Amino acid sequence: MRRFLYVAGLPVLLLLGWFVLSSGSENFYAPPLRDILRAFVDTWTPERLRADVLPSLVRLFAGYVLAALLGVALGVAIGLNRRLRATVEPVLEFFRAIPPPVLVPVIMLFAGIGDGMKVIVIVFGCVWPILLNTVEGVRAVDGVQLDTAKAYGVRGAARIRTVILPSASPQIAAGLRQALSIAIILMVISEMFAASNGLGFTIVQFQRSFAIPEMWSGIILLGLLGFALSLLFRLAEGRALRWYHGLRDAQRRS
Amino acid sequence: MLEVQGLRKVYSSGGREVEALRDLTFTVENGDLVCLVGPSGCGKTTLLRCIAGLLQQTGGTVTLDGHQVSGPPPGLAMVFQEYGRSLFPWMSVRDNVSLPLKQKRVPRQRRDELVDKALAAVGLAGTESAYPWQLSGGMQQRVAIARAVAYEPSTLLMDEPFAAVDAQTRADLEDLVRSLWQRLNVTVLFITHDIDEAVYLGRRVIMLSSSPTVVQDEITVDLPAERDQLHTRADPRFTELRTHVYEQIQKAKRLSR
Amino acid sequence: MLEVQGLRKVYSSGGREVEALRDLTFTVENGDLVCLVGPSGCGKTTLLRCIAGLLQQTGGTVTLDGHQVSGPPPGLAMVFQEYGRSLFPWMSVRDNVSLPLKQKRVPRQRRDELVDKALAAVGLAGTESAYPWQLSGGMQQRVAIARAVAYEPSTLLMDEPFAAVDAQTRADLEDLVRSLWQRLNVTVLFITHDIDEAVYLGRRVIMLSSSPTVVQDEITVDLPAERDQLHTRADPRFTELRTHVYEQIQKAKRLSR
Amino acid sequence: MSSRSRGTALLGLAGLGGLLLVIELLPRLGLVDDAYLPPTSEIAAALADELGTAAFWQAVGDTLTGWAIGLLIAVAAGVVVGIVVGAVPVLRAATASTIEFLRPIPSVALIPLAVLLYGTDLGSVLLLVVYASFWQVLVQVLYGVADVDPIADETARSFRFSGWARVRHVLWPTALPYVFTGIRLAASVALVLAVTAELVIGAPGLGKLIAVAQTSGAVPDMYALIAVTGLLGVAINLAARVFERRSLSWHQSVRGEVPA
Amino acid sequence: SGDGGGGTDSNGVDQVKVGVIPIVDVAPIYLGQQKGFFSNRKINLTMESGQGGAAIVPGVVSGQFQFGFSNFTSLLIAQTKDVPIKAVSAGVSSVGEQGKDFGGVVVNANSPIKTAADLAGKKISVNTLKNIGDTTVRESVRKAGGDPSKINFVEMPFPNAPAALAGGQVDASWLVEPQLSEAKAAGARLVASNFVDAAPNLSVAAYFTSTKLQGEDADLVKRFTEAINESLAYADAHPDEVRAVLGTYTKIDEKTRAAMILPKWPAEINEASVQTLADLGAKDGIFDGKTPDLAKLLP
Ligand SMILES: Nc1ncnc2c1ncn2[C@@H]1O[C@H](COP(=O)(O)OP(=O)(O)OP(=O)(O)O)[C@@H](O)[C@H]1O
Ligand SMILES: Nc1ncnc2c1ncn2[C@@H]1O[C@H](COP(=O)(O)OP(=O)(O)OP(=O)(O)O)[C@@H](O)[C@H]1O
Ligand SMILES: [Mg+2]
Ligand SMILES: [Mg+2]
Repeated sequence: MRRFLYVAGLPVLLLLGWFVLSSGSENFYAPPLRDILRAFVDTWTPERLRADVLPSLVRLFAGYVLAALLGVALGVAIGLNRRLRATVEPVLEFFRAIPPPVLVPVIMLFAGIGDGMKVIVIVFGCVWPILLNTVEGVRAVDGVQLDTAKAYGVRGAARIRTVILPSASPQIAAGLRQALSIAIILMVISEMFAASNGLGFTIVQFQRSFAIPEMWSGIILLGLLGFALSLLFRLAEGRALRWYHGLRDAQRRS
Repeated sequence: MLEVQGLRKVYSSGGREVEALRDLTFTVENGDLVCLVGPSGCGKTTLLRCIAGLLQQTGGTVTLDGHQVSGPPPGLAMVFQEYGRSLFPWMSVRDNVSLPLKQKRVPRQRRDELVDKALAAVGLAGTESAYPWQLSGGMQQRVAIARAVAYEPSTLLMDEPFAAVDAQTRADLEDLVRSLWQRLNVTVLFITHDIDEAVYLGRRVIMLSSSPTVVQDEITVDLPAERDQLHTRADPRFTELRTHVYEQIQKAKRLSR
Repeated sequence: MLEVQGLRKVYSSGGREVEALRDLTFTVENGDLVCLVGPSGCGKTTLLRCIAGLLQQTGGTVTLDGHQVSGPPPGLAMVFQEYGRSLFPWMSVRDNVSLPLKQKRVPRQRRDELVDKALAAVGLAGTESAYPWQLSGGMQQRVAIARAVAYEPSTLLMDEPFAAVDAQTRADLEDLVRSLWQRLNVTVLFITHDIDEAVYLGRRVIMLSSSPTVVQDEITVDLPAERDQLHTRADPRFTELRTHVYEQIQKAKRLSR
Repeated sequence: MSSRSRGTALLGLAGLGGLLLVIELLPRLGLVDDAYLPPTSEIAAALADELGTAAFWQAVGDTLTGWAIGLLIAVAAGVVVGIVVGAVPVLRAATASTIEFLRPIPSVALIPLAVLLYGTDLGSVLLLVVYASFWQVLVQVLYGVADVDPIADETARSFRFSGWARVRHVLWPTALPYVFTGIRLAASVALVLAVTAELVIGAPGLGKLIAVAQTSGAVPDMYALIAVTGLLGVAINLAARVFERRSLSWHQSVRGEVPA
Repeated sequence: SGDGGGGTDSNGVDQVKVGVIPIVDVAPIYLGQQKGFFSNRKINLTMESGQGGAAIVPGVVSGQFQFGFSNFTSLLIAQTKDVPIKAVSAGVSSVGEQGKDFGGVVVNANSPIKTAADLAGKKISVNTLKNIGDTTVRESVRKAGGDPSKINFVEMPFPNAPAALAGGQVDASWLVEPQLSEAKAAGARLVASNFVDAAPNLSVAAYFTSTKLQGEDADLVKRFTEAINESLAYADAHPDEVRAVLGTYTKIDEKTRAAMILPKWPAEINEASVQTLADLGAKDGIFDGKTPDLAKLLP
């Protein structure tokens, strides 16, 4: 009950505030929440969800998983090797600073215009927080822990699996969490190019065709989607990092 | 055989230069049990890390069985002074102890056996599934010891391994180390602050001077190989030896002032 | 006056339930120096944390000067068993020691004086600008001690504060604690595994049973108030007392088996 | 030390050089059509032309202004909100769902709103930049605050540090490495958003130049401008790294004694 | 006048912001500015360039911009959604000659697609879906006897389309200048002039303002309309000056500027052709079943 209050309290307040403040809105681009909610019900029918949201989710999932694998793998390599880090860091920073909308055409040159391109765009955008956090997490592994592993001949893959990754995992989790919402954002951006379905595409279409309440309802759907995914993420994180949360909570009043 | 030749180590980080070890030379025969004593901050941990190949020395050499040490040699186990930080908080006690064995590709069954035995030997049977941070300081230290013991190393380096346990447990653990040493013919290097412990445990005791560190003195403990807590400590020769060591350390500290 | 009444603490984390303290009752007069001894893992650290108001007990009460303890009371200083982790790695030794004083709004000059004196007293003059991780284990522990000493607390809680220092330094630090106690009339609660130390230092020694923990026994150390390392330890009464304590602890351990 | 950092710089240059070489070779070897991805040399020539124009420098200035102001606001807000929310469990619990809801809303979806409020003024760019980069900092700070070592925190509590002192002396240094990662993430997200906003809304800056080059089919110019964006990113990261090394000299990731 | 960026200074000169897309179509307004057609009428013009309607229409509605430039299909869609805007003048028109228009559908030289009818069932790129591009291309196919319902349109910005076409990612591309010339130079072949197929002398785009400004400052709107009409006429008569002014706000290189086909800029909106666009849009279902009310939109 209390948890529910925490989860729902603030959003309900904000929605109420929005509802009341917007109820008399004359502004074409900021319609009353009432209209938006009505549009929400009308727009996001099960067929619509299947036709537009499902493909988006599939691409999102594929891109996110790929980015996670790539980010962690690269991050470990870069974090462990100072020379490698020095060599590739500027190149990575270079690409990181390029806005995806201008990069999409280049990606299109190599990856075509199908789902592959969209997945690559998602990977390209959301790999950075994972990569950066992994690098920093790996670099911050406790020296005594590393020495212990070394002394006992724990090396190679086992060292990475049993020492480095777990130790860096809280920070990797931070990166994964950041990446999740960026992946959603990139899903939308990727669907602005060469798409003919998808949630992002639909929202942009609504915007272009001046279906403003529908557009807002799409944005709300994005938010809900992000919220649902982050709940799932929190669940997974809670399981994977049980030791960490336990350790952190251990001495706090129990 | 372990040979330390003119070992020197200077730490330089952030403008601060500390000569932790100036010039250390000594040898340890295979299967020997050597205790190292010396004032706090004299470089004992530094020495152990160099021997384990975890730290690059500034000068001199460390050779083990004729090979120059550049990384941790196989069959080496180490109990770190920072026992708390040397346990992996994301693994249960059992996993912490068995991880090195897994690395050594000890078959599963034998592994479980070794782990159970080692944990029982340090008085921790029943805590296998706990995480290290659910244990008291002394218990954590004993997990670290159990890990080293279960590994059945050929060289065992221990850095103040009994600092956090009570007197009774300490006595038990001393006997555990001696029995392990006798049973497996391990080469043991043991750092302690407790002079009685050094004399009780060691076949030799090496005394280090305070910083900048050299070997101050060295004795062979000519007590019988079969020792026990009651009789050995009552032996007049024991008292003689411990007084000698005590005086040397006093001298080392005085010199440095 | 510190009163511990029926204190009980059960840890429950991740399905594991451990009754660390079962039922502890004792009192400590203001200005008393009490040593706590007990087997490893019996709950000494847990007890100290409850007294410091850092841990919520499961049952019973802790009162200090009539007020129930719910958070760290003013004028309290604590030396943690995990000395390494209780120092802030991002601060120099000097800053680590002086930060609590700053919090107490001690004027700058007085602060510097206290810090210098405390560092000198633990034998660390000259390391002010080093970071904790540039120091040896024993040195780190002494920084933590210096921090507590410089604070001039009215209640001082120490959890195995000398575990990582050599015998000679340990003797010096013991005398430091006694002189601080006499000079400032501090209430000291001191956890140690070294029975000689407990008897040498304390005005009283409280012995805890092993887990689940109750007070096993308690003695008043009727040695003269003026103690020194040579004569006090040679005193036959000293030997008597330490033997008593030793036996009690032996008994505590045996009972638990 | 200095020779080591020189080595680092050389390796970094080698990495960038490798990238340039690849881009030179791809079209030269006919792997891609040079009408769509021109070789490095042509991009460099276009870049040289651009460097000579005042409009270019004006645009760089505009972009950097939007970036810097936006980043500053985002970092300040992210750090303050992150610490307050992270340190007060009740707040954390109460805001978690709202934060998760707002975070994945793409800045691009806010473009109409931005234009509505600010037209093509700096305000539009700032709105998008701040919105996007704020979350980057916030999430990092939240994780950083959660990473405080319980013993360190207990030490502070036992000495009765005030709330502020605990934040200042324990929470903040622990969270600092996370904050730096957050700032580095935010810095490039801010740059990306500043350029994107200019690109789509048409606020003055590099993005607008890119848009013009793009619609005009001036491919080498477009890549030259994109390269400038990337190089800005590299420069920003370099500055952040130097700053980080200074502030985190005590941290494991920086101090790491060279092992054997 | 307007509340956002606009305003009138002490000399009675109005500050006017116009949201445009920096392409060939809006050359007249730049030219007119150069020639002083606006300052003559006490209008100080600032061009704000955005990428497409996403930024321009809200800007005009909220008064951040006083005027904007948009294609008619978008304006018709806006009208069916009751967006408070109104066209004030013509913007740009098709050349009206088969094969010589400034926009068209191209395929690769070796493509099996020979006529518009062959486009049925193929993948065609347009810059925005459900807009003027796909409705008019469908009409081309329809007129050539193909089945327009089978076309698979994908959305792709004009600048990226030639690469996608050359790379075989799409079968055909609907392009406008300068990409059209560029693609043709690279060997692409024109198979349909969709604007011409849709209607004779099709009015493609218009300048528009918000109904609010129309009501509050009719004088400004009138002056702007006069100035833009003069500009359109001037541009239509002076193609060389148009090609020159293109160099000031785009990066189209000189060769392309010289070679590319310029659109027509008649001062009058061809209302019949706008009606055709509305009919085509209705046929393709882009108005959600509503019928645009031309009277409300056109000046
Ligand atoms: N990482 C480091 N950077 C700089 N100086 C260091 C570092 N580690 C140790 N030192 C210095 O080297 C000297 C020896 O340290 P070491 O840890 O070897 O001492 P020790 O003999 O193990 O002491 P203790 O008994 O207190 O553990 C000390 O003066 C210490 O300050
Ligand atoms: N965070 C925790 N979660 C669960 N159990 C804990 C936790 N901390 C301590 N314990 C358990 O409580 C008991 C007492 O621990 P405590 O640290 O108080 O012992 P101690 O007397 O200080 O031992 P030592 O002398 O070894 O430091 C132990 O059995 C330990 O396993
Ligand atoms: Mg040491
Ligand atoms: Mg303890």
